[in-house]
Amino acid sequence: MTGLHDITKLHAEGHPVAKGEPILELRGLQKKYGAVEALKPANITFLSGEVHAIVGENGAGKSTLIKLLTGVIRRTSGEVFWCGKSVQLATPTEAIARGINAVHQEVVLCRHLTVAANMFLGDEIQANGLMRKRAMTEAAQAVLDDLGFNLPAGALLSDLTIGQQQLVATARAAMRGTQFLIFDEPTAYLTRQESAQLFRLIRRLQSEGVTIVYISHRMEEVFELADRVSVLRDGTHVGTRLIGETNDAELISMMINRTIEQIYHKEHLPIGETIVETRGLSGPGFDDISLSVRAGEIVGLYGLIGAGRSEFALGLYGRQPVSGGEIFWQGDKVKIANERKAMDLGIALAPESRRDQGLCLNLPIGLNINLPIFDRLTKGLTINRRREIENADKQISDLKIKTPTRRVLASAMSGGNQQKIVIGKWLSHGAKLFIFDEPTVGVDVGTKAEIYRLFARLLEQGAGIILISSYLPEVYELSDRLHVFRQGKLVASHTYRSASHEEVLTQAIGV
Amino acid sequence: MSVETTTETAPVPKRGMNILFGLTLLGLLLFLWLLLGMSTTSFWTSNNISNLLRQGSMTAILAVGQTFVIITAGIDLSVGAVVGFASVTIAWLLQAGVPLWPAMGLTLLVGVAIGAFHAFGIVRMGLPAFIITLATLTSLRGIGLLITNGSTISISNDAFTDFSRADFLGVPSLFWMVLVVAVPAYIFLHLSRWGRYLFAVGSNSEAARLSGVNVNRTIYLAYILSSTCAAFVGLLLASRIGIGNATQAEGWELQAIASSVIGGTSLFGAVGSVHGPLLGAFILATINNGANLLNVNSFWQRIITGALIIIIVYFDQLRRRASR
Amino acid sequence: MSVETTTETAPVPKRGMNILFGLTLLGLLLFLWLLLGMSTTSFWTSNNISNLLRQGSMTAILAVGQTFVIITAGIDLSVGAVVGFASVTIAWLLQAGVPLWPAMGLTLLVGVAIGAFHAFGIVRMGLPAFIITLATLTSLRGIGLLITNGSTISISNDAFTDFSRADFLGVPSLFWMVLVVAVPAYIFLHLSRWGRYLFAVGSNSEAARLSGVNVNRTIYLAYILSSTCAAFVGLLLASRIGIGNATQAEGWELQAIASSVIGGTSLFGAVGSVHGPLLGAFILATINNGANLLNVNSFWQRIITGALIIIIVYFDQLRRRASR
Amino acid sequence: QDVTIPIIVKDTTSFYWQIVLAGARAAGKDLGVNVPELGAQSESDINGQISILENAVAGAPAAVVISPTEFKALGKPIDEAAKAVPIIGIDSGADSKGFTSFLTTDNVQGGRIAADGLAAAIKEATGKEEGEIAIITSLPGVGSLDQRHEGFVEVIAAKYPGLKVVADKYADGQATTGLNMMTDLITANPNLVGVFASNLIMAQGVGQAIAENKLGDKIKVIGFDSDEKTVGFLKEGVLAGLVVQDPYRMGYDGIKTALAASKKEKVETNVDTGANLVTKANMADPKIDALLNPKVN
Ligand SMILES: Nc1ncnc2c1ncn2[C@@H]1O[C@H](COP(=O)(O)OP(=O)(O)OP(=O)(O)O)[C@@H](O)[C@H]1O
Ligand SMILES: Nc1ncnc2c1ncn2[C@@H]1O[C@H](COP(=O)(O)OP(=O)(O)OP(=O)(O)O)[C@@H](O)[C@H]1O
Ligand SMILES: [Mg+2]
Ligand SMILES: [Mg+2]
Repeated sequence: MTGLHDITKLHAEGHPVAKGEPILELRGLQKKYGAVEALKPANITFLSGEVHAIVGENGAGKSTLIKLLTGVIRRTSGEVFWCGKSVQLATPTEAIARGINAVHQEVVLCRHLTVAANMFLGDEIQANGLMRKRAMTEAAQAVLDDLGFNLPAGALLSDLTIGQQQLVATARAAMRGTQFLIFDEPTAYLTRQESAQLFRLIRRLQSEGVTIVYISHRMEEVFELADRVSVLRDGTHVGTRLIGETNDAELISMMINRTIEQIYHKEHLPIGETIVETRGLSGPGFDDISLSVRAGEIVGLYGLIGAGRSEFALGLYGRQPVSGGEIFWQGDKVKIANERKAMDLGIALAPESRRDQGLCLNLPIGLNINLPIFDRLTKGLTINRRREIENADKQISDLKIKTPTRRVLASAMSGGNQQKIVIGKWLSHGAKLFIFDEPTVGVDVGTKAEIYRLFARLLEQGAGIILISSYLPEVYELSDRLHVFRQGKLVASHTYRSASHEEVLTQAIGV
Repeated sequence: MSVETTTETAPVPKRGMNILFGLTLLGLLLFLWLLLGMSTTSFWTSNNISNLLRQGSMTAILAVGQTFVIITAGIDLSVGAVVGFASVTIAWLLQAGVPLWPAMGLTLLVGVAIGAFHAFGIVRMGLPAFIITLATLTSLRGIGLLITNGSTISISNDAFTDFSRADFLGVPSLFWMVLVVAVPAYIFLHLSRWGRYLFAVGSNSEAARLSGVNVNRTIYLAYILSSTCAAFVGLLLASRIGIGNATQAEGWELQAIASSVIGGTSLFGAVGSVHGPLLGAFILATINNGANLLNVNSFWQRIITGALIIIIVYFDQLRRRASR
Repeated sequence: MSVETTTETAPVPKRGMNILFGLTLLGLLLFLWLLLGMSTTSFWTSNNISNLLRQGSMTAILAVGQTFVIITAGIDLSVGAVVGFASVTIAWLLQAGVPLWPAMGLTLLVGVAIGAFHAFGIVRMGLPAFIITLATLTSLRGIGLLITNGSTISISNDAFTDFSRADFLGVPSLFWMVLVVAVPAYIFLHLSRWGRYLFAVGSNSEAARLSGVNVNRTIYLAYILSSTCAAFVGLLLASRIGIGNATQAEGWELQAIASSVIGGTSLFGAVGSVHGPLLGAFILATINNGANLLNVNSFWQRIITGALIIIIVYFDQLRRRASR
Repeated sequence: QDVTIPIIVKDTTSFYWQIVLAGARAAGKDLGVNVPELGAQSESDINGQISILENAVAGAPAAVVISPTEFKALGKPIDEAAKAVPIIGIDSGADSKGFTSFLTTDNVQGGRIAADGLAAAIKEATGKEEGEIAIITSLPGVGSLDQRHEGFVEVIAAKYPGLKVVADKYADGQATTGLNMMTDLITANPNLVGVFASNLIMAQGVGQAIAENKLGDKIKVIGFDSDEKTVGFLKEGVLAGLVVQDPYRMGYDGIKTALAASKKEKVETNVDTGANLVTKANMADPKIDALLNPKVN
């Protein structure tokens, strides 16, 4: 019996519900974390075969809802009806058995196992009690190829970038979620290309009768995919709309209870002196990169996953040795041997992976925010407690990080709020050059707008910004200059809005 | 080129990387043997090779059991104590007139129970593995001493005590026992889904849980295997020394962990094999055997053992880094 | 079955949660003391309290040093060996006629050097902390035995040996030494940026590095502090037993780690305090002292110690979960 | 030096066995024999000693001198070894008929001597052989310590009904543990008049506790074996007496006998090297002095 057979068998066990009929109903579903009510009693109905989007601010309770439905956490109260029958959904196994599966916001896979092993984990293909590794690798490869993800099934997961890991999680869920499939911000780390593939996949699954729940902060995706959309605000379900009967503005105002006139806040400031210039900088993953950043400008770097932008940033920041080329800092040739040197020069880096590079997850928010500046908070032998507290609280309120106090562990924050901590770390550092690598991954629209406004504030103070993003609208709208990376090389450069989306995309793909 | 492709980061799967690693530790072991063969006349005598195989056997089995636990990112400090306790148990049972086979079976069951208790403490009581196994280590020695009243129980069953001295096909029976453990262990760890679950739990227990892996059961499995291996070694030890004594095998837990780590197991979990700990154990045994043959002062022997551990693991580290 | 239960971690902001935790372990300790006070007449004599304070002191200091290392997600198995080695060093230096203060300074420097060596192995050679400190453990005992030729070196300096027996303000000088270590350790760990860096490195060394923390230096710091604490304990031990002997303090590393873990330190790093290990050490000392006063059979004593460790850590676990 | 005779002791890290090795070394030098000095690193490491014996025999020596760490356990390995080479036992016996010769101190006898010594010391201090006494044993499960314990208890029970063993403690081989146990015993048993600390390390720890509390006059301690530290305690009156064996002679004569045996000469099957009670009174005797200050190195 093979794993795939298992899945088909489960499929058969499900109680088929006619398309358009309720497949999953929540009645007063609630989740409390101690005193925090992450999800207030919610009544939402999901119809069989629909694509149901869920939107809401960071910390609104979207992921909490998903975790409840997949048995990751247990509800505090309320009921769930699956195909008309009350169910517990107390364990992941139960959810999987009913054909419910999710691609979680944070990739939850085993780094030490191969792609294939991860895809078949808990459901291995076996013969005579032994695993059939070859068969699993082949089957996994077939699934990956079928979905159009160009990934080797035999690779170790830790060798993949986050984006690729996200694709693995997607493939895995698609393989298992035979009835009900949930995507929690699946495109956060994906570029246009992969997003497009994902959308095709979702439509295909929908046509096969799978019910899809889709969570995203990107409105255009919601409008492109969804049949209906539900909005959460502060753990409350504030409403569900048919997609045809609503618009951006309404959803946003439902989400944040006010309107945003403009998301991409772009002020054209006078450009100042060159802050940093690289000439032919090369290193692992990038080759011969020459670019410069001047005071008051945003330099955008766009490219597909693995194009080498993050590697370039890490090289510039001294995290990884560069193998060739030169760096000029305010006109002087410098060698940036380590991160400390970069920081001392005045470079700040908000890295792309908040989990692996950005945060000390099991430490308090306050400590995370202050980590880069403890030397400055130190007076004599000890840290100036007052200033430490002040700074942490200031960043928390400036960035509207949704936490009661700075003492909460970073791990207890919602994805978007974690991202804000990563950015908040560097705001009090007072650098000249800020490198933001995917700064708005998982951040809600309202906060995004605030972050962009914050960029403007930094620019006003005479700083320069390198903005790395796989979200084209963002780099496109914000960058004074936009560089396109492909396979570790800088292949094209544009000034503000001097090229069309399609042009930039084509250059990134390299057709 | 079509739009579908993102060719850049397509890491090549590292086929057989693990086997290569095992081979090179084997290389180190063979190198040590060659060296000893050249510097002493007695090393390559069949008698000495038998000794060497016997001496490494018990640690090797403990190390394999320990490896299961370490792969789940746990640790089992109690194995030494379990060995001592098992030797007391079998001696006591035999003394009480229980026939050999049931006595051995019961002793192994004691091992199973101890492992289950560890897992219970970890899974249900939420205790750190370090603490619960340290506590059993302390308590088991006490219970064993209580049973023997601080002394030893002689084993008069000759069939039992002769076993450890016997050879089969010219190879010491103790070494055969290593194979008896290692072969199923290999199948279990590398070929069965249970082995894979051990790795998954050690790598990311949350991910494993979300995949429907029964994490608790996996942890029970790991600790039970480790304790059962230890109880088995207790039988072998009792056979070898002909007595039951609760204070035996002191410090063997560290030997077992060291063998496992030398064999490439990571204490952070999710990295490990069956052949690695075996090689680790026999490397340690070789160092001791060689030092004895070379008549190295026993104090120097300690110094050299420490230094060799560093050197071996360092080279291994280098090689692994290079092979990346 | 209702689904009302939520067992997951849900940290609500915990004002002084850490202090509370310390307090409750303290509560456990006081409870033990109360119990012993009621069941023996001699427990609350000033003499016995002095003894108790003396008995817990050395482990307490070791545990504090060990905690620094564990917070960085490392481990230092060598501390027991360093204690023994330091006792040999000071005895040897005094025997060789080196004046007392320089001899003590040199001994502490030996501790610094050992710690630096550990960090070097971890940072530069890429060895697991477990391995490098296990190797030093082995080698140091060997070197110490070599120096003393397997015997002991008597210390004839009365000023030195009287110290451990002396009292100051009615409190044993050994306990003052705990304060001498713990107060700066508290400032270092909880109030200085270095302490924050230890936590950050233990939590996510990559994030720490990208935030400009010198990860390597932090690791050096942790291991040097641990070894220096151990060397300091070696001085105290030498003063207390009046000899230098390389095989002393065997197994104290496990005691120190256990104290630390009982005191709430997590072996996965990034969780720990200074007061926790102190309480842990005195809880262990109290168990032993109480068992001696109650004239518990030595074997039962072991069993009880193991059981109490489980119970204490379990209750602590429960309390922490409940207070979430 | 073609003739090799290894000597295997119980625990190379103890001073007592170092003296044995020193004697063997001296014999080796005097007789022109190569003497590898082997031994486990703890008296309780039975398996370790078996391995060492196996390795030693694999080296095809002329004879082997061994001090079996456990009576029963070493029996078969020695039987086995004796098939290949002559085996000379020293210090303790083993369950084997393979020994060519035996040079032992009787540890049970040592315990008996200690009991008499303790009773005498208590009588000297209090005028009567009465009161509470304690036994502190370094490690459980060590043959020679068990034998000393056995001899001691036997004599106390038979000869000195007034002496009551109120505490019978086992430590973990650490002087500090002995010290802590002793301080606690002092607290818990204010009427304690005597202690038997049955090996060197415990004598050091217990002595330290007595010295710390300045109870040398009140609590009489009999130790076992000697080194500089305990001899100092003896002089200061902290310890009342030490039972001293003749380890140097054991080592020396062991090698000598082994050489003779390897040449098929006739050797004496049983030699008792004796144990003596050393007190402040007799410690100046030349014979005792030689025992207390063996020529190590
Ligand atoms: N383990 C936890 N312990 C305590 N509080 C938690 C925990 N996990 C989440 N929360 C809280 O629950 C609330 C909802 O979080 P959730 O992750 O569902 O938000 P979200 O809508 O997914 O946000 P985002 O868009 O940022 O991912 C947040 O206030 C968060 O801080
Ligand atoms: N140490 C290394 N040595 C050699 N190549 C590397 C190394 N690290 C990464 N690479 C490769 O460099 C390329 C660039 O990866 P990078 O993560 O910088 O891309 P990116 O443009 O930031 O994309 P992403 O959106 O995935 O972050 C990838 O092919 C990656 O596999
Ligand atoms: Mg979320
Ligand atoms: Mg990137």
